[in-house]
Amino acid sequence: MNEIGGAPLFFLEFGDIVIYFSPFTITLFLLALVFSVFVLVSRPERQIDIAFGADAFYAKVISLSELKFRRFMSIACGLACMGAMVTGDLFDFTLFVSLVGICNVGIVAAVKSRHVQNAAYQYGLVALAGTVPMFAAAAMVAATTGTLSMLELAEGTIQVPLAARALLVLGVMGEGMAPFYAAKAEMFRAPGAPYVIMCSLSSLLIFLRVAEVILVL
Amino acid sequence: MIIQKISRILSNFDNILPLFAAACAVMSIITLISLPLAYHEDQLYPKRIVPGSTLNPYDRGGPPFTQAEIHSQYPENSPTAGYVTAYLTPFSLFLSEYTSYMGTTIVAHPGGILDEILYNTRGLDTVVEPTILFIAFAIAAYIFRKGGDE
Amino acid sequence: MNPEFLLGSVLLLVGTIAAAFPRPRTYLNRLINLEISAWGLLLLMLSYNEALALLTFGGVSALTVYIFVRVLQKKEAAV
Amino acid sequence: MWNEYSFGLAIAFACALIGFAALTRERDDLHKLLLIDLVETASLAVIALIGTDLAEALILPGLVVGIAELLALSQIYLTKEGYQQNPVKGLNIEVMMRSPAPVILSTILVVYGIILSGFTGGGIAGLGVVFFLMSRSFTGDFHVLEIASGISWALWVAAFFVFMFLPGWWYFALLGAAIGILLKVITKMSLVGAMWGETE
Repeated sequence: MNEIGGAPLFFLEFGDIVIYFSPFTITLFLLALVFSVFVLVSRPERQIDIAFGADAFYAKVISLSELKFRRFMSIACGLACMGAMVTGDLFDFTLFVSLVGICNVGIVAAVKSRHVQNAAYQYGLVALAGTVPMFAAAAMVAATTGTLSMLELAEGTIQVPLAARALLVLGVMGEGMAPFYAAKAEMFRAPGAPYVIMCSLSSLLIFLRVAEVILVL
Repeated sequence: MIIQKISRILSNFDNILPLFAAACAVMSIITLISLPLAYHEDQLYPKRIVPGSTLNPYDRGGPPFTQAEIHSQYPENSPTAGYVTAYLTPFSLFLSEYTSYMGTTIVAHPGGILDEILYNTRGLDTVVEPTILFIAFAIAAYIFRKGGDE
Repeated sequence: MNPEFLLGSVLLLVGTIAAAFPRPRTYLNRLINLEISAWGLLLLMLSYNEALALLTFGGVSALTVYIFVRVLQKKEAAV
Repeated sequence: MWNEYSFGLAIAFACALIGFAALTRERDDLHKLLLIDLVETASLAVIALIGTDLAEALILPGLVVGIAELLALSQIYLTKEGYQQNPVKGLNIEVMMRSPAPVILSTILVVYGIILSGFTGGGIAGLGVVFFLMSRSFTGDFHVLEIASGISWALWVAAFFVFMFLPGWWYFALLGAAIGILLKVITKMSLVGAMWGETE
């Protein structure tokens, strides 16, 4: 059995879907947890525009409902990240990743700026297109190996087709990794500091996790 | 510099989707080239058709309230797997006794192989899935309510 | 390979071509051509006896049409 | 080695290739959304090719994820293009407004959906509600729908934990999950019908 992040310390069984905590996944899980708590307790920034050539500046007003909505989306994104970090089932992993993708869209879509909304729309299209290779990859793994559990696949007795692995990576990239990340950078123009951090943090976490998944398969 | 050029193309987010679509198209070609793939015969939750059964195409056996055999990944993790499949509500029992073409209706009514998979053995999938539904519809509803008044 | 499988594959492929490169390139034309590939998928599911998935796909694709028609109506009202 | 599975995969990926190739050249934002709906069909075909009961259990989430994201994106599209305020005519055919046909059809769909319960039932009953709301051009209260769907979500997650931690109560959990998910999907779908009308 090839182990990347150390031997699993303990398992949490939900029927066929077994969540496992190895030193690697537990680190990522804690990171996501810390940031979710951080988002929950922190107060949002107030963006201030300075008018050039004059001594004036004006603060952008963010309505309370918008604030609540974006905080809710950030926390959902954090929870989705936590799930994606520790799940031990391939299809479950793809579902969690697409949940992260839609939450990221939600964090910025509430902002009332046409530029930001256009970026959110383009990113949402990529995220939706990314589910196609992801689900296809999970289905191909199920059909060619007869299982979806990462723990079974890590035994190394059955070879996962290379095409399925590549499709999985491509799909996860579509949900918010470089180079398709650029649209997200554009979304950062949206005001509200602690919430947009969740966007970039989720990409980082998912990048690390998908590397482990690919190496384990 | 080529890197500068690439980063300039990428920084315009209108180019992101065409780029991703092109990557997916290339990946589809690679998959097509690698094609004949062996189908693993020993699948989880296999399908089988019992000729003449009123529960077709979903007859997975088992008299009511005894455990049917379900080929799941970790049978030891779901001790009640197989009960749900064997169970018929009074209404489905009525349907199964008097009609022979309602198998799909019966299996979708509480108690059936799909409920077994979706709620019991692979329940976490189904937890995540309504959550995606919830988030997406929340976004749509929020924008619908607030998007208009500016 | 049973006839449903073959017919479904053909419809899926034909419908995809029709929807990807519709002749008058209008939204409505593309939306209608999408139905052809959906029929292909339905036949494919039928050949594997996936009746429940078939039923749900039928309902959900009807809703997809509602969503798109709503967007088109709003867009058209702007012109 | 060219079995039925490989043949089906070849068809599905050929469809994905055509769809993505068209997507590469597309510039119009709404056409992009339609084309993505097209490639989703190809990915569902790949899942369907597994051909076991597991395939169906994977298709249902895949389908619902697709439609949910589609609705969210279409709404973002309307807002960003500034079409949000435009009126939608609804099915404003005189006959539709008065005739009993929408009521009868919707009732059949809703009753059958409740009998089915679960994902499938929710989808079908939701379709009935959408059809009814559209034909009567209803402008309703959103909050009720959202609260109802939140409660049904909680019901369903509670049922899931009963399945996992108190397996002896599987019968109770089964009914809870089936009803919870039915309500959840219906309320979400009827949101589509309610959004058909004007902004509040």
